Amino acid sequence: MEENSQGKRVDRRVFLHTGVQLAFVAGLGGLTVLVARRAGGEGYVWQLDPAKCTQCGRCATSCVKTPSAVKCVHVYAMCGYCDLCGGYFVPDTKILDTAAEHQLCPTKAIKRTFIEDPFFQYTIDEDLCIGCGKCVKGCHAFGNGSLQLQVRQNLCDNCNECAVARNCPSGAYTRVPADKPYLLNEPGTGNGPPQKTEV
Amino acid sequence: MMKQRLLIIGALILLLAIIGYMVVDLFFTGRDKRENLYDYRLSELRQTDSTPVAYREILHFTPGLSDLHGIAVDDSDRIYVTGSSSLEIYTPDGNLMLAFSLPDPAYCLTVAPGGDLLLGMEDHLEILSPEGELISRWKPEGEHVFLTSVVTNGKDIFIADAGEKNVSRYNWEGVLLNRIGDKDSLQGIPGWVIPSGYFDLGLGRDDELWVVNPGRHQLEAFRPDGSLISIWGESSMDVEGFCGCCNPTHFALLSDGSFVTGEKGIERVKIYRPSGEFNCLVAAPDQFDEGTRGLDLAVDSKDRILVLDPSRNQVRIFVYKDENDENR
Amino acid sequence: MMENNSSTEQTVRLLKRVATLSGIVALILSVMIGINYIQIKRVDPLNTHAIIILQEQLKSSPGDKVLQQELRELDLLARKAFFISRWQIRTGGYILLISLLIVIICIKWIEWIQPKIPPRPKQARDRFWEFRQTNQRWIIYTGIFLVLGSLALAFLTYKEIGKTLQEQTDSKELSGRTPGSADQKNPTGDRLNSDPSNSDQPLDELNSSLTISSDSTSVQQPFPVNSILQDTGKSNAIPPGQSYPSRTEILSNSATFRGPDGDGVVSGKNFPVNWNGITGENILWKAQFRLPGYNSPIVWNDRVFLSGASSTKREVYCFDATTGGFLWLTDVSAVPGTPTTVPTVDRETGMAASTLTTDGQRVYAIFATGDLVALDMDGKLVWAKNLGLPKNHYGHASSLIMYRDLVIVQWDQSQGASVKAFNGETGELVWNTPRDVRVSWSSPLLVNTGKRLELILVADPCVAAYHPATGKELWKIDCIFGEIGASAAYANGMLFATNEYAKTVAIRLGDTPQIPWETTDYMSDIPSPVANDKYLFLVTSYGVIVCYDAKTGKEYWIKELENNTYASPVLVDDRVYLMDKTGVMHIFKADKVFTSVSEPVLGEGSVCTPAFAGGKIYIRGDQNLYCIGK
Amino acid sequence: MILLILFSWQLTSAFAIQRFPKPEFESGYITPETLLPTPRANVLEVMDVAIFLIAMLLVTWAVLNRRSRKLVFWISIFSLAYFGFYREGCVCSIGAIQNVTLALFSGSYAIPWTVLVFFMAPLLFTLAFGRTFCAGVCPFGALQDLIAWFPRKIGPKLNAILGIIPYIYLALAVLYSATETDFIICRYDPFVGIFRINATFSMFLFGGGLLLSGIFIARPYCRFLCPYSVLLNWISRFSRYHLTITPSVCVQCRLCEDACPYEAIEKPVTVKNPKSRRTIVRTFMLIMLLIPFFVLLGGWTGSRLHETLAMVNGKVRMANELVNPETINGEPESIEMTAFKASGKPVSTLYEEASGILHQFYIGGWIVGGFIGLIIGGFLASRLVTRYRTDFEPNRGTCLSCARCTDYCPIKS
Repeated sequence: MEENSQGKRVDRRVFLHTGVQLAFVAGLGGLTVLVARRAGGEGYVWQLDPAKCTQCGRCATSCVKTPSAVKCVHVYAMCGYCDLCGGYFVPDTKILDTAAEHQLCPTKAIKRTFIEDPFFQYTIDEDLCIGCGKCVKGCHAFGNGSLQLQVRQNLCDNCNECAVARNCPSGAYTRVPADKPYLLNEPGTGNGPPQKTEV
Repeated sequence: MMKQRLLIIGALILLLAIIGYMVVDLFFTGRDKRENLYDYRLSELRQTDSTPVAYREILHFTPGLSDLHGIAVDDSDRIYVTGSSSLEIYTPDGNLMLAFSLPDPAYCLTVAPGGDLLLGMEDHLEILSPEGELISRWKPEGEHVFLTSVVTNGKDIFIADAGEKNVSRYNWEGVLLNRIGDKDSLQGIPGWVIPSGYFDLGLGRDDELWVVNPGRHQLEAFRPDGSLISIWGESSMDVEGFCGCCNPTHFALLSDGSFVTGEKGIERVKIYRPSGEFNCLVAAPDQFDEGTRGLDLAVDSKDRILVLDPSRNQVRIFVYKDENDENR
Repeated sequence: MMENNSSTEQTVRLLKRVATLSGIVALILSVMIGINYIQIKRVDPLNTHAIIILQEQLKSSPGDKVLQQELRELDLLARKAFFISRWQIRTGGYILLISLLIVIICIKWIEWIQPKIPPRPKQARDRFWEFRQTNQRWIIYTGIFLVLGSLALAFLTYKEIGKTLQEQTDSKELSGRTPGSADQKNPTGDRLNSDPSNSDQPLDELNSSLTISSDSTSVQQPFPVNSILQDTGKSNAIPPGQSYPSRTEILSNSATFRGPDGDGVVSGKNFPVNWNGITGENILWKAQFRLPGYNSPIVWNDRVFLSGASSTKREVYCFDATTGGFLWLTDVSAVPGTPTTVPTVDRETGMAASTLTTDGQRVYAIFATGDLVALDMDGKLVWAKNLGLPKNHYGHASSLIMYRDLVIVQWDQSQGASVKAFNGETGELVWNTPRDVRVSWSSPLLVNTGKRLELILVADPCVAAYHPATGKELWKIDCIFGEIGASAAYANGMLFATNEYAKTVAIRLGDTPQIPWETTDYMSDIPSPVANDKYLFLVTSYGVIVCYDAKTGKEYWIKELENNTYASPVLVDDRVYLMDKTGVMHIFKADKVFTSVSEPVLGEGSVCTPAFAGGKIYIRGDQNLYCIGK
Repeated sequence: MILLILFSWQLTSAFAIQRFPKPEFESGYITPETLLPTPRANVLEVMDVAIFLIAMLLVTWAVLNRRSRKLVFWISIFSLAYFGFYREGCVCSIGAIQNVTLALFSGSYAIPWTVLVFFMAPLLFTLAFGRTFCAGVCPFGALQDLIAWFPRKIGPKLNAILGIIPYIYLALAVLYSATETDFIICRYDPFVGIFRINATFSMFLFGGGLLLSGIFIARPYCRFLCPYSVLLNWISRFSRYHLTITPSVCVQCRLCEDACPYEAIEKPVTVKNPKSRRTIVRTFMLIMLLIPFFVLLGGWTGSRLHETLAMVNGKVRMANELVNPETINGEPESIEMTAFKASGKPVSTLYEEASGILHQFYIGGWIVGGFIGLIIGGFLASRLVTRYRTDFEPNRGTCLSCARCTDYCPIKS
């Protein structure tokens, strides 16, 4: 009698066990189906939208990487090749040369090379760039906005949640599809009067 | 044994401290209070307290348009404003007289001495009667035409094209007469440097054509045949010069031949003497929103300065201070 | 076997040593990295003070070769330092990792060659159920603790932001729907005929009605009279930017009855203590105004505003604060809806007892007729409305106060009392909170409790606080009664209210305000009290000044004046200024003992509380407006 | 070998057409192209998944079939090297909770299928074989296991109390990702900083502190923080083939008694409960009645707390600063506020958004609070259910299948 009831209890337990197991399988399966319906194969990477960026300097300090994976990117196609470059020179420069005291970049990551009168090319040395956005602000205010901050995808660890995104005051960071990993402003969308874009 | 206890307690405290840190950091620390380590303080540049502002704003009004592009004044001081896709005409006091829609946005406009309207619409020019009827339209040559300014002395029409980077003289039928200001080292003409879509024209007292060369921060004067008369202007962040990469963006001429100039970057409207010497400020940077660009200018017969402020979507009218003080 | 054993032991000893050594290296390294990290955070090499100073110097002496050279060298050094310290942290990190790896390997190795012998099992002492019992108790305690803790947390942190936000959204929507500004959003052809000088459409009707009245009262004095239709074209358009003034602006001006917050405390310094209205000593200017009123002057930058009213006419005056020159006068008698019958008012209240207020863009006034008007800084009418004839047997006397862009009106009447807030720009009612109180003549004040701003109103039977942005009642205490004319005083978390024949009561603000003390020794029916951190100064209308300990209510001193006092005392820079009815200002130290500083005379009677701004004192006498300064 | 595979660089030219043509350079200067290096190739992610699954299979085999601690150890070392140091801790099943939640609640987020696999595979494996994922695949566990040098027991009381934390952590993590506020698991991820040898200072400090306490309290993150452990714990209780201490019959040698550093071995209970059956049943009924009370109380508390919870959300915080300016009490304008003003977004939109989010938090507060109440109530109830057992058995919920106990067991087959 005793044995029998013991056996029954064990049976019941096994039955319950299997039931719960099946419930778990069903639940997990359901969840998978629910989520998988929205699943995209490509995956996402983090990127900032230069149109929303306010150059607060947090890209330099918030990224989990040192130096930051956010760098200044030069869209040459937008550049005016100006002699008096708002992104290169400190505001009150009188003499336009490459002396240290005239350069805006805290790490001197921008190289200025003469092309022909009156044009100069500006190149970013990304090894030195810390992504502070000072030049971007200068270029945006005084120039065409060809200097833009971007997450360099070869440097980015693509954290599940980007620490810079969390700290970004202007909500400029978003997940973008990995096959279109950059959000650069294109020529014509920066300064100047609004205009139709040629396609 | 005691030592072991201590170790456990120490480890536990460490663990709890870590959890406590998480809780505090998540719920009880507000915003990141660090200031921007790499701040480029543009606002400091915007302060020009030492230079007196010689003009005061007497009136502003908001046109019923968005995306303001251009402003012009006719002989009887009526104000013409173009924006998104229409044109509005106001009395000198800012009351609407007439409004009509345009097929395309007009980025620049001028009123011919007879009252006809010349509108630069991206890649073509339209000439409208004072009532708004289309008289003619024609397209300058080029692949990247982007008209940014048009002026006329009644006889010739001068057009500035920021896309093709040239200034041309046309007759009223749209026949190209000649180009002006292309690089010519023999004549000492430096050539146009147009880094962005700002390229403005104006007619001086002796019908000479003044053109902004924004990349070089200077204004150049030409005879209609294209010969150079003079050049002035220097790049500087100071109030005396033109700042940034392409300034001034717009200008207008006062009755005494002085220049009114509008800048972006450090938003300001200034007056230069006919000789090109800095005279005074009309509006200081703090009178504009940060980031305002495209301050188109017009001057009426009473030398009131009309500033088109696209950021605030306003037409703002400034007068010289003394004049107003006399009235008081 | 033995040998083997000893060699194992030797290896273990060696491994232990290596592990300890690497452990120490790792510890030192991590401390060093930490210090380096903090250093980089603390002194950013790229933002060094020295470089900034050099840059400043170079700016003042451009072209200084030595300075340039110095700057360049220093700059190079700084950048080197920046990259080196970064390299140090990184390399340090790697070395740290390697040394930790060595420690781990050593320890694992030791485990491998000298496996731990499982500890000998102790004799089982099966006290499972006892353990379980204590366990249960502990779990219950923890449960209770957690529940209580979270409950406490829930009560302490609840703020009702959601509701506020919803209300804000709603009110924003409301104001968005009405044409807020004069901006011509949809210009149509029929505007062609409209008057060129008038761009304010909503005021069209108003203007026509107002013209009549200004005609009938034609100009008698060489004052520039703004009768709205005149002179509008020249109005000095203030560019719209911030819609309300900053805190510093508010503090440097005097936009409200009894100082910036309406609590009788003024923050400026260097106000004169000596003057003489008869000899003219320290009197900067003196100006006349047309109609009487018992409101106090308000001051905004270079302008002083007053209002005056007769039984039929109501006017707002503006004076130049530096010269005393009369800038403008606006007749605001013909507000639509204003009662045709003249309200009966007490002679000592008058038709214009309420002090004006301003936000620097517009000036607002309210009269005993219930007319609320807003004028721009040039005297042009922006909006006006009648709130209904106040049910008030002495006449409406509560002054206005600004919160951001809201004009707040304490509208205590014998029936249907409320407190209202109007949008300063449009005149639209933003919120309206009914109050279950009787009629009062006291004025609102804004207090910052450190946690939030509260709008404090006193009326029979309670002292009540409201959220100034939404009008939501925050708390109220029934502690006062009668015909209340005195407003509250506030300092350092303590609020004081008083009324004759009732009591003087102190309220400690907090989540649940409490009454630490009250007294019936001295009470005031007209002048409002004033307080600082330590003392409360109470003045009665029959001319007795009492100083109490603010915390305990202990009476420190009493001073009896010869004359009656109707004006409220003002606390300025550790001194109290109190004007008596004959025009003598009693200036005494805000201290534990009565020390008179001086007693300058105005030369005419005054019942109005003086205004303090920019080192100058503005006093409305019975006939003249005085500006006193050094 | 695998570590040698580097990112594939794909350099694309940015723009072909431009609105304002370049200056016409007479010197024949050619405009350089803007280089845009692409992210890590997708193929490598497939490889991650494959390695992940292989590692899971291997470690399960090692635990259940080989019963070898040594094997488990070496697999965990590999996982630490690959998933930890090479993949920098971002192939993360723990963090995937948030991605799955976000995918459930957000309309715009499509979860990458690799992340879905990383989330689901350990759960399914656990359902079949117990928490073998924790034993040798999770790099976090591997790292902590490696430094658990002097594990000490903290006792069942503390174990139970601290054991509630993961539930709260999980509930909050789900709440914050469902409201698209924050990924708090990643925000307080202690070890990625160490895996990357490159992180913010506070991250290092956080991870370092946890490791330091982990020397004496084995696997503190896994036991007292990890939100994923909650799911694994539940599922593992009903696993089909769980690790047993002895492969056949327990000889009651008691050698394994102290073997488990995670205090997951249940000792035999042979003595009967001294209390009468009626008392036990009555207490049990009482507790069962108390559970709904706990749920309600928790839910109510949660709903009261919803504003505090919502303050983590940037939009709500901004709206609060604007509505209650006294909360910031004269501090200079924050960068957030400046950015908000510069954006030109109308305040009313922000208020609307914020009050919408607050409403979500109100509902979320009820759910989270109720859940925590249920957990606490459940804990109390579970203290009263005792299974009589004669042998030493691993607690199926908390056992991490590390196979230490099998090493101690004298019976090998």
